[in-house]
Amino acid sequence: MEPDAVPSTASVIRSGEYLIVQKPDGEQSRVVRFTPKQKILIEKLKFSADSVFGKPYGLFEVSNNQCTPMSVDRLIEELHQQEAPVATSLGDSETTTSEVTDSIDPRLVIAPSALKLEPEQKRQKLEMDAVLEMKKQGISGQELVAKLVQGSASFQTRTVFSQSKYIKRKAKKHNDRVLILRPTIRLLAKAYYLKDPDRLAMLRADQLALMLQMAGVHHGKNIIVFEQTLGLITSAVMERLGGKGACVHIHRGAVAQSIPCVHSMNYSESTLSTFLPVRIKCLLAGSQLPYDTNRRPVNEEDGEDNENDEADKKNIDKLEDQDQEALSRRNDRLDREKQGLDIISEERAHSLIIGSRTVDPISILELMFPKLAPSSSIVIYSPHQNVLISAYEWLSKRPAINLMLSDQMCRVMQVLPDRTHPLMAQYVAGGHVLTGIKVIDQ
Amino acid sequence: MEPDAVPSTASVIRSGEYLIVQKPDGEQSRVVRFTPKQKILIEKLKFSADSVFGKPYGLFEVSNNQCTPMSVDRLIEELHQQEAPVATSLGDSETTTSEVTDSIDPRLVIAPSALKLEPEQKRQKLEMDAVLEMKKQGISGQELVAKLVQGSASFQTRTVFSQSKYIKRKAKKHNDRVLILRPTIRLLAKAYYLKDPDRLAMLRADQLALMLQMAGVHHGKNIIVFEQTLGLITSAVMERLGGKGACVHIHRGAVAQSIPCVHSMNYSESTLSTFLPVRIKCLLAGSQLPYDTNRRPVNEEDGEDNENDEADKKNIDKLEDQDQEALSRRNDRLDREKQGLDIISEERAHSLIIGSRTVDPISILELMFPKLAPSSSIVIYSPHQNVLISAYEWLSKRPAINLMLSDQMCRVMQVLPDRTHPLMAQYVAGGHVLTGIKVIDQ
Amino acid sequence: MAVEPSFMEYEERIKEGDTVIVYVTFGQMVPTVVKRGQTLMMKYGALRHEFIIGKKWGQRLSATAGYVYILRPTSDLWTRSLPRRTQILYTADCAEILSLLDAKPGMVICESGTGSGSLSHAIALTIAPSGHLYTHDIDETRTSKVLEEFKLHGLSSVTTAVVRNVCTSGFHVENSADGVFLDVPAPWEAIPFAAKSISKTRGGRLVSFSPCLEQVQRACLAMAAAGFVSIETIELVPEQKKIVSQHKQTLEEFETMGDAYPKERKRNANGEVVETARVSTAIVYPYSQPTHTGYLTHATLLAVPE
Amino acid sequence: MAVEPSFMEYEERIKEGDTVIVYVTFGQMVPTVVKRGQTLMMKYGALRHEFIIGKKWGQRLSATAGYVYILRPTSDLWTRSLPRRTQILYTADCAEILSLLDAKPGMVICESGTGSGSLSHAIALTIAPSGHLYTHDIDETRTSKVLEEFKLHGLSSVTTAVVRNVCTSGFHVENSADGVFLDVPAPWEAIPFAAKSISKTRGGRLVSFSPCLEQVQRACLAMAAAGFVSIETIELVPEQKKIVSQHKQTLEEFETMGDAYPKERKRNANGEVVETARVSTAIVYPYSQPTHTGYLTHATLLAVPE
Repeated sequence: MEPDAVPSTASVIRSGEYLIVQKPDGEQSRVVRFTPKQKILIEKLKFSADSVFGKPYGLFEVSNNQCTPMSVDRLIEELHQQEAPVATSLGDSETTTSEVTDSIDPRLVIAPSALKLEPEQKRQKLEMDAVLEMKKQGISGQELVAKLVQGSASFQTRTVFSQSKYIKRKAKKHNDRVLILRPTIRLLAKAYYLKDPDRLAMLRADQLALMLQMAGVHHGKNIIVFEQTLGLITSAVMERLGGKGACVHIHRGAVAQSIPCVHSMNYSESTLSTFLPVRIKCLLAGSQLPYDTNRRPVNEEDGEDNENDEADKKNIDKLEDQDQEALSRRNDRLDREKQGLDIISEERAHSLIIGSRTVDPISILELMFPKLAPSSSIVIYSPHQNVLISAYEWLSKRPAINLMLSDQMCRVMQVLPDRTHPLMAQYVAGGHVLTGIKVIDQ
Repeated sequence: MEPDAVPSTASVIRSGEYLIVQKPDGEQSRVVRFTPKQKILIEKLKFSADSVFGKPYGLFEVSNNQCTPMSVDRLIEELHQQEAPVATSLGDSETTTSEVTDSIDPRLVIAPSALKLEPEQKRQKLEMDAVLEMKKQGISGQELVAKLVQGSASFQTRTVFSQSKYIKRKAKKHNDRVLILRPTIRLLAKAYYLKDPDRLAMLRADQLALMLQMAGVHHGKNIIVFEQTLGLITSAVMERLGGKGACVHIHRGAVAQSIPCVHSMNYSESTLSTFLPVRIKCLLAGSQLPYDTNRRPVNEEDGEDNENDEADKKNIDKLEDQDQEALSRRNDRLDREKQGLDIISEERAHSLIIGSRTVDPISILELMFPKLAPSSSIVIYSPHQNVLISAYEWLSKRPAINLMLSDQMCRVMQVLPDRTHPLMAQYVAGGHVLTGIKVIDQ
Repeated sequence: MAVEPSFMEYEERIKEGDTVIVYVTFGQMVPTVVKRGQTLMMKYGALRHEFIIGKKWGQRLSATAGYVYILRPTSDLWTRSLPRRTQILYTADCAEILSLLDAKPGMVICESGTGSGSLSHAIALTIAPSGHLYTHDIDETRTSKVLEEFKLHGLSSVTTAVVRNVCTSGFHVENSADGVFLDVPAPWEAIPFAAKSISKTRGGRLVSFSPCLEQVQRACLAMAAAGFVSIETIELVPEQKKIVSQHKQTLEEFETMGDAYPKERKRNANGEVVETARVSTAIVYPYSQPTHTGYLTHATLLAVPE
Repeated sequence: MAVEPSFMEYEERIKEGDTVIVYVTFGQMVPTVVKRGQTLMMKYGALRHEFIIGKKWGQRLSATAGYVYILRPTSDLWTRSLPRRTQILYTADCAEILSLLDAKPGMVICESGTGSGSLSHAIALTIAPSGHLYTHDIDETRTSKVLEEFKLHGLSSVTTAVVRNVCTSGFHVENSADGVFLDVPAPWEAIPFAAKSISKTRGGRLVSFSPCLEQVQRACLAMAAAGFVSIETIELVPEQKKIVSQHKQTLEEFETMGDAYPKERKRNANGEVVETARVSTAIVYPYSQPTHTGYLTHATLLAVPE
């Protein structure tokens, strides 16, 4: 389809890729692996994955389950239309998430008991049937909004602002647009945080950003990572290394599990080469151990429940003893693990990053702190402050300086003409970050 | 002085009163007892206390150490002058407290290395000598600003906003105005918090407000208070009782000490009648104890260092055994204590408020929780969250419901045309509040 | 002398006519006026009012399918349970507004709008018994509803509710208030009237609640123009915490057992049952919380000596 | 092959020409280029550079009146110790900006203004060795100073500093950037140019830092007008904590001893020395902290298929 437009292969969507799917003003953000014949669902909007293959990442309009790319020029054009000096006399209430913050202005909420429909609301109500009818006929959201705006009898001159707000509200209601984007660490962090903060140890994107900067993760560095954040920290470190250096990933069981954030970044071989998984049991034993054959990963129920995570390590395990390919995979794993263990034992690690959910950071510090190169950074995240207070005390008795404990608030602002204020309700769960530097105390 | 204006006696400043002194745009706020011949100092401005006696609370202009009342009309008049459509071309930098936040806009800081004075700055610099000269001659701040604005060659048409900003900045620099206000709980809370947050257990005014509301302190209620916040909580409770009910104040030693916030509110006899101090030792003993004669308060060095706190209880103690007046004072104390102990033993207390700095709230709960009337509110403040987590656990094992732990951010906004943002730096120290309700669990 | 039931009476036992707060579960409370013959229906089944009368405040009572607590009404509990006719001001804001108004018994306060009466109750309870609240709203259903509530709650004598647009017609009283509270869409229109309503000889306080910064900017200019001093805008953001049992494990435990929360008891190497040391910790909960209600702009009007 | 000393080399020992961060005390760090014959003068006296060369990074060294640590430079340490020529962006903001730019090795980023180069260093280190930073400032002293620093820090090959007013003349490169960062007083003027500088085939990210909301409002409108999508404004407020030993006492202890912090050891009723159980706790410290730096507005420009 669309044979005229020939996008460069580097920037088109391929089958099998992980992608971020979100509506332009939506609240949800999903990480989805796009496979042939798949139906993708986002906030009540449904489309076929096939319809986006070969097309560039970006904004699409959905009609009849098919995605059609939308150009930036059309967006700008629409904006110009909105800025025409016509407006509506409709009230100011906005669509928000929770019931409590249902209206942006507390004084504009209508008492449920005294709910007499305003003329405008009545008209809108009558229009609804027509809207549903049009939708069935496959009319796009954008066209639908245009029709609604035309049809609104109270769409009268007032201000540019309220008119654009009117269109915005309409657009939000009926919009059939979807953004399909290449995953970035930032987008992944947001998607997983919104989906289930608990499984991510409540690590917010802004706190992850702080950790990377405090750990000084750059091209060529050797970074030790222990995390319980679905691979998010590991993946972020790998991206910043850009193919040189090492991300020594300490993991449970025989193979690194529950790291969907590493898989969904579609990394190149070069970037993947810095991923050096090391088994906890090797660290506890103080040396590399052979692989137990016929042993399953210790905790079977611990697998990632992401419906799109195809990298089922358990299956790989089963095949291993029969398959030549599996053998070479195991050898690769042993080789990477050896590299990782060497970095640790030779004290060549420049940073230690701990993103803990249940494991006491001290338990990791006891093994790893002595092995860090002097002047290396230590960055510890925990959702619980008391855990970091203990870690602080542990570190303060060792050659470690510049110890800092901090917390940060991250708040989204609503910026609309005459309606500027912080969002009324947001996800605020988060954690704390402890940082320090190892030194040689003579 | 000023015999023409005869303010009603209720609203004029009397000698011996505690007053709040602050500059209109100042950062300091002081609680001062005004006595004859006293010199009052606030942010480099000095005046004689005598010059305000008999005058109404409010805004004064200081010239030659004398205060002259300023009318609201004059303020409004000035504002109208400012709104004339003339302005300055001066830069946007503002005067703020810390060096780091020295400029409101990071891009407008001039590199110290490359500090070439702008023409405007040069002119200002030259004006400084003249200013100092005028100040010596006793010209008021307001007049001085007017002169400076007149004299500024670059005071040219631009916008209303920047011109008013220009005047504001000038005004701040040279202003000799002072607000002299009757103390309120809010103003006291702010003054003591800014002076020494540690001694106030970091209790912020907004958190105190929350505590009062959660405790339901109203006319006629019986409230038990244990606090280590300089009498602030006690004083706030007394004010809200308005002369009926009881503020049972649990204190250390023989007499209630270190409660400057109670003394500085200039309370009437009616309000003071609800103040029922009870000794800790009576609570520990489970009954009222006689006063040990010839005993000093246990901790001599614990007295309030407020230079204006004249209520020296130690001196009172010394006199007690010789003086008939002292005897009646002691009887009054014993009588109040009995009332307080009766409220406790008869389970007539409607709320328990704990504002702790060092004392474990559990230690108070153990004594007081069983004595609270059912359905009464429990409100506990601590600067340390871990203390409240323990108290929460203690309460959760008892007939207590609706347990809530919260924290709140309170931030001041700078609201200036084209310069609206939260203040760049503020006092943020604070604590946590735990609340609950005692019930009868059958 | 028959006393009208009141939020401000502190009898030990519940009487007919009293407003009680029925505490069902955390976050679920229902206010009810106790009346013989009536029955309360809720989550835990039915509860006849007869069983409530004569009981001590705070008593646990069994309903047909569970139990509830009967609580004495307070300003905070009323805010948490009142029938909502509009968006309301919650306890953190109510508390701060009372503080910014320097509210205390004996004060005269003007308020607009009345809304569902959350703040109105908080003010009335604070200024009683000698002060007075004048509450204004453009919607007559709201003022009449709040008047009804004030009557039931024994607050009639300290309150007056007025149907009035303060932005165009000003306040019910002039030259007599100690404090004015504004929660209106265009506070700048009401501010000159607020200045007029404040007592000239005593001066007074003004507090304005606005969700948006643009309203705040205009309000600040209007306050300065009306002669107010010490104008300041603050923002209050409460954060609710929850206390949870913390799961803290060593690397070895994680390796062998995973991160699943351990069962109540676990066994050590010798097969003996080991009690897990439970540590409590506070987490931010719920994860999504209100992060903004409104800005509070407050200012002082100084007394004008005669 | 002689290698230029670099922030991005990770040798074990310090060489002449290396930039080191001399850690004096908490919050006091001095960056120095190590050069034989020179002497560092600071709080703890003098330290000859000869003693630094050949030492391991992280080594404690004795100066004439105390000791210091010689730290390997990192982006964060540079931000904390750099010579300030302007107000700078601190680590929390730098970190978030890198994240919002989706910065990684290989990216082309445009920045204005350069300022003291705090963020410039953070970006350069992140996009190296295959990406490029174009940093723009209207002040030539700033660009030349940062170029000098880039040279000393081995970042010359990945950076270009340009004296240019991006609000009037646009960016040094067009149709090639992956990200643009703006910290200018009138970002709305630079935004159309930012759109032009971003690669059409790859699309890119825009981040604008503004202290005031009015700037943000105009910037948001300009971004929408220039075709940016997913426009969002956030505010980041870090809070520093301090870990202190907590003084927790019973009511009895308070009655007998007051609230003064007990001496290391105290005696029990039998006169035996009792070790006080020291509990650590975190408090907000310093009491006064930065509560606002600026708002970060970020947006995406989608790729335009050829």
